Amino acid sequence: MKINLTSNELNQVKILLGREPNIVELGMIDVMWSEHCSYKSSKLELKKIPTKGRRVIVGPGFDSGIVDLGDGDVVAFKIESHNHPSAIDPYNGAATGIGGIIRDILCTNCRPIALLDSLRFGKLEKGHNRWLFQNVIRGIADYGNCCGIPTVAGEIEFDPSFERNCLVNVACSGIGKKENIVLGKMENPGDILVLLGGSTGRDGIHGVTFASKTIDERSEEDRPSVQVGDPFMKKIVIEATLEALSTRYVRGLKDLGGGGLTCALSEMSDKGGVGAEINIDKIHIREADMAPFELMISESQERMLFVIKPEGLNKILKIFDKWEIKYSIIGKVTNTKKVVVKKDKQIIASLPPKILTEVPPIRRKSRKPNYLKKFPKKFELKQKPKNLSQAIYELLMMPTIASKQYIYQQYDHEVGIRTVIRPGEADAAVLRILGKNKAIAMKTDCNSFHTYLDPYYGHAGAVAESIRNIVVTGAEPIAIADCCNFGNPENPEVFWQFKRSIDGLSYMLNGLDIPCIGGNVSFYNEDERTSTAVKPTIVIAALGLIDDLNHITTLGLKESNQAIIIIGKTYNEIGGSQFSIRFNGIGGKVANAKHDREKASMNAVLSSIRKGYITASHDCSKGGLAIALAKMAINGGFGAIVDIKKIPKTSMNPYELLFSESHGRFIVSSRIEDVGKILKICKDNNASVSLIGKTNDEGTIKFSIGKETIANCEIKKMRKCWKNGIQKYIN
Amino acid sequence: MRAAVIQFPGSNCDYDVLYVLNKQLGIKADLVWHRYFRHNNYDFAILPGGFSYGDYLRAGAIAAQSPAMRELKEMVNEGKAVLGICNGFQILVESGILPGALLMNDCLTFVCKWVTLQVSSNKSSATTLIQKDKILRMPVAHSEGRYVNEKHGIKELYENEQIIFKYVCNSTDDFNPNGSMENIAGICNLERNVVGLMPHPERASESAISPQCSNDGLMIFESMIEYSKK
Amino acid sequence: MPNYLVEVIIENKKLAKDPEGETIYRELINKSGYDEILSVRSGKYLRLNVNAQSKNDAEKIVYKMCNDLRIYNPVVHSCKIVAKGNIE
Amino acid sequence: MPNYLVEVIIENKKLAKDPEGETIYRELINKSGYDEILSVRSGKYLRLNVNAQSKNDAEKIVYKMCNDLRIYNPVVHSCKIVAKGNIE
Ligand SMILES: Nc1ncnc2c1ncn2[C@@H]1O[C@H](COP(=O)(O)OP(=O)(O)O)[C@@H](O)[C@H]1O
Ligand SMILES: [Mg+2]
Repeated sequence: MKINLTSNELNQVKILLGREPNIVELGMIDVMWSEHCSYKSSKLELKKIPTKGRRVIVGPGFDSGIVDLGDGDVVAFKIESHNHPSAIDPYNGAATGIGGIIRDILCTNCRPIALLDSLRFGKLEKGHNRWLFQNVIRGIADYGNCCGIPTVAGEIEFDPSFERNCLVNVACSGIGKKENIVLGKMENPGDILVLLGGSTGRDGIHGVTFASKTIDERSEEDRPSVQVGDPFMKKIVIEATLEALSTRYVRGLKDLGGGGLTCALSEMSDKGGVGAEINIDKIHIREADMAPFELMISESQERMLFVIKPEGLNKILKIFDKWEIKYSIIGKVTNTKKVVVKKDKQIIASLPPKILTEVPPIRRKSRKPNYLKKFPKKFELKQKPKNLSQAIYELLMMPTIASKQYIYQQYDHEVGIRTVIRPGEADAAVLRILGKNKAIAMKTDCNSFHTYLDPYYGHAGAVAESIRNIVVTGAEPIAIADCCNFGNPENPEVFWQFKRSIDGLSYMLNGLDIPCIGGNVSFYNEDERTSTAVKPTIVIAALGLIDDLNHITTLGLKESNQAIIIIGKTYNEIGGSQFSIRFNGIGGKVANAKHDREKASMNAVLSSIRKGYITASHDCSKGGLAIALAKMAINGGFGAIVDIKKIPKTSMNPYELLFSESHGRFIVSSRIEDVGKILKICKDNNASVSLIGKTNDEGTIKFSIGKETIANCEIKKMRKCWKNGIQKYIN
Repeated sequence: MRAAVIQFPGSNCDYDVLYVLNKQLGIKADLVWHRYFRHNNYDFAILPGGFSYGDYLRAGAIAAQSPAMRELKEMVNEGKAVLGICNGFQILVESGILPGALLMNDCLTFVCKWVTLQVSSNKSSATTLIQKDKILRMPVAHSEGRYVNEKHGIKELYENEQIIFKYVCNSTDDFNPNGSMENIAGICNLERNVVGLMPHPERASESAISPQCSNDGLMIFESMIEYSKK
Repeated sequence: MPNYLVEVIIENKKLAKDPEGETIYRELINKSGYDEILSVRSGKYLRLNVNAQSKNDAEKIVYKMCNDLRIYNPVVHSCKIVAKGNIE
Repeated sequence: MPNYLVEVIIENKKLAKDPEGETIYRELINKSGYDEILSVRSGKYLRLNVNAQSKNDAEKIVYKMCNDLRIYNPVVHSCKIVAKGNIE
C-alpha cells in the first residue's frame, strides 16, 4: 500500500489516536488527509469568504449549498473541478466530472436541472490541445445529454499556461422543495445504511491522492485510476434515488466521491454526532479479492449511501428493484461515535470520525511572485493594429472571444423544457421553475488574464463579471459558488496567489452582500518538469432569481432607431485585456473592480429591466465596448453608430475607450422614449451613464469621435470572423 | 381519452411530453414504466426521447427488444396512434415498426439546435390537423438521427406518401442537421397510425421557451388527439 | 463444455456510408506522411465468451443471437461472426 | 508493393469498466435467455488497407498512425493491431 502521509502527519495521527493505526485505518486516514479531501492547505483562507445571507439554507460544508427561492422552492448549487483526470483522459475525465457534480445535487433531494461547464485549454494551434478540447467537450456532452440534464451555459479560455493542465470545472443546479431537503447526515442510531448503484472496484482507487499531486512521470502508474463513466447507470441512479426520497423514509444521503465510503461514513456520522458500523462483506463488488482498505477508499463511480428509517427499508428496496439497480445493505447507524468496519464479524477498523474529518490545517508560506515585478506598470502600445476596424475583426476571431457554438451545439441545452434562454442568446442561461412565473439565471466566469496580473482585483472582477452576466438577463443575484484552480500550494508564490485571490473575491462578495454557498479547491495544477502553474483561476458560478418571466432580457439588438446606452465608467485599464494580449502581450494595469461602482451599475440595470425600459443588454467584459457591441449586432442583425466621445471616461485614447476591460459596465439598448427614464434611474443609483449612439439597419457598426469615423465594421464580416474563430481549428 | 408515455430506463424527455399532454392540452396521460405497459388501457401512446439503455449498441436497439414493444405492436395492429420522438423514433425503427435505419450524424457529434421542417404529408396520425407543406420550427437534439434506407425503400416511402416531415432550408446554416437521406426528419408506417420523427415537438409547445415564440409542436399532439377520437 | 471466444464485427454497408472511417482517412491524408494507408473502414466490435460444444456451435449460437436480437440492422449493416480458439 | 488488410481493435482496458458491453450483456443477451453466452466486451473496429513491404511493416505503420492520431488513449484503452494476408 502506498501511503502519502508525511512522517510528521503520521506522528500527529498517532497522537490523536493514542495508538498505531492498523493497515485498514491507515488507508482510510491517508485518503482523508489528502489535500483533496481535507482542504488542509486552503481551509484557513477559505474561512474569510462570506457565506451568510437571508436566502441561504445550507452553506459550505455539505455536498451542495442550498438557497431559498420563496414559496417553498429551493435551489441546490455547486461547482467542482475534474482537472487532473481530464488532462490524461479528457473524455472519461470530463464525463466523470459531470457525474460527480450531479450526485452532489441529487443527494440534497433536489432534481438536477442544469449543468454549466467552465473550461481552459492551451492554444488550439497545437494538436494535443485540440485533442483535449474536443474530447472534454464530447465527454461532457455524452454524459450530460444521456442523463437528461441540459448543459446551459459556460465559458472557455485559451492560454498556454493550461497546456499541460487543462481546467475542467463543472457546475450543477437542482430544484426542490424546502420541506423535503435531505442532508448528508446520520442522526438516528438504528437507521439502516444502504449502498446503491455501481459496484465497488479497484478502478476507483487513489483518485484523490492523484488529484493532490502534480502530473509527472509518476502518473504512469496512477493511470488506471481514471475511471470510465457510465451515464446510463447514472440516469437510473438519479431516478431511483428521487423515487426513493419521495417516500420520506430516507433520513440522510450522500454521494460517494473523493474518499469513497470512508469519506461518506465519517462525514455523515460526524455531522450527526453518532457512529456507524458496516460489514464490508456485504458490499457488491466488481472484482474478487479486494483488500478491505481498497473497499474503504475506492471511488468507483455512480454510488450513493442511503440512511434509511428501518420501517421504510422494504418500500425503498422495492423501488430499487423496480429500477433493476444493484444495492447492498451494508450496516447501520450506531451511538458509538466511531466508524467501525467489520469483516467476517471481526472489527478491522474503528476510528472516531473526527480524526478523518478534522485534519489539522497547514499554514503555508506565501511570497509575492517574481513574475509580477517584471511587468511594466504602464501599458504601451508597441505594435499597433493596421486600423481599428481590423482590430475588431481580429479580436472577434480570437478563440477566447469567438462564438462558442461548436461547444454548446453538442450539448442538449433544452431537455427538461425549462430553458428559456439558451447559450448564445444572453450572457447567462435562464431556466424557468415549471408551473411558476419564476426563473433562475446562471453563469460561470473568470478572466484568468486579469487574475494572473492581479489575483486580488482579478478575482474581485470575476465575481463582478459573473454577477453582471446574470443581472443583464433581469435576475437578482442571490448566491455564488466558487472553484479554485491553482498550482502547487507548497510553492510560496502559488500560495500568495491563492491568498490574494480569496481576499479579492471576499472583498467583492462582502461589498455586494452576496454569499458564497459552496466551492471546491484544486491544487497542483502544475507541470513539475517546467514548474509552470496554471494562471490563478477561481471560477465563479453565479445564481440569480427572476421573479417575473416577462422581465427576461437577451443580448441581440432588436430594432433600428433605438438608443444605445452605456452604464458605468471606462477607465484607463487595458492591461491584461484581450486587445493587449492580441497586439502587445500581457502586462499593464488590470481593470480594478470596485464594489460600489458595480453595485451602482447593477442596481440601475436591474431596475430599468424590471420596469421594461431595456430592449437588449450585454455585459461589457472581454474585448471591451467594441466587442460587446459587435456581439449585440451580430446576434440581433441590427447595426449601430456610436460616438465614443460621449462615453463616461478618464482618458481619451480611442484604444482604451474601445477595448479597455473596465468593470462595472453594461451596454443596453432602449426605445428612444425610455432613454430619459433610464438616465434618471442611473442618476438615482449613482451610476455613470451616457447615451452614446443609435441602432440602425445599415448592416455596420460605426464608431466615431464626434463627426470623425474611427472604425466601421460590417456585421456580415464580423459574424464570419466570430463564427470561425474556433470552428476553423476543427477538421 | 387516455395516453401513455412509455418510460424506458434512460428515457429523459418523458416528463416533458407528460407536461405538455397534461398541463398544456388537458389530456389524461400516464407515465408508464415499460414493464407495466398494457396497450388496452390507452387510446394512444408516445415513446419519448432520451437515451434508452444508454444508446448502447445503437440508439433504440435494446429497448426495441423489450416486452413493452410486443404490447406496443398490438396497439399498432389495432390502428391506435403511436408517436416516437427522437429516441422513440429510433426504437420504432429498430423494432421494425417503421422502415429504415437511423445512424450516426454525418458530423459525428451530437447536435442540438432549432431546425425548420416542412410537413410533407398530413395523412398521418401526427399531422391530421396540419396543412400539407406547412413550415414548422422545432429543435433537434440527437447524435444518431441520419435516416438511411435502401433505394427501393426510399422509393416506397415516396410512393406511399410515408415521408411526413422533411428538413428544409431556412436561408441560414446547414438545414439538414444530420445528413439524412432526402432530408427526412419523420416518417409513418403504411397504415399511417405510427409516426416517428427526430425533432422534439414537446420542446416547441410553449412560446415562453421557444426562441421565436414557436408553439408549432403542439399541433402534432393535437393531431394525435384528434386522430384518436375516431 | 469448452468456452469459445467469438468476435462480432458490424460495419456500415455502402449505402449507409462510413462517416467515421472517412474522417479518420481524411485526417490521415491531411496530416500526410501516411500515403501507405489506402482506405479506412470503421465498425463496431463485440467479443463474446460462449460456452459451446464446438467452434462451429459457438458461431451458430452467436449467429442466431445476432439475428434474433438484431445486434445489427440488415438494411444498413453487414455483420461478420468469427469464433476463435477456445478459452481456458 | 503488396497491400495488407490490417485490423485494429480498441477496447477499454481489461480492468476498466465497459458499460456498453456490460449493458448489452445484461439487458439484451441475458434477458433473452442466451445462457451459453457468458460475457460481452465491446470495442471499436477499424479495417485498413495498407501498402507495405511486409505484414510486419504494415502493422508498424498502423501502430504509429494509431498513436499519432490518438485513435486510442493508452490511459484507458487497449489496442490490438493485426495484419491479415495481403489483398490482391
Ligand atoms: N463551455 C461552454 N459551455 C456551454 N456554453 C458556453 C461555453 N462557453 C460559452 N458558452 C456560452 O456561449 C455564450 C457566449 O459566451 P461568451 O463567448 O463567453 O460570451 P460573452 O463573453 O460575450 O459573455 C454564452 O451563452 C455562454 O453561456
Ligand atoms: Mg458575458
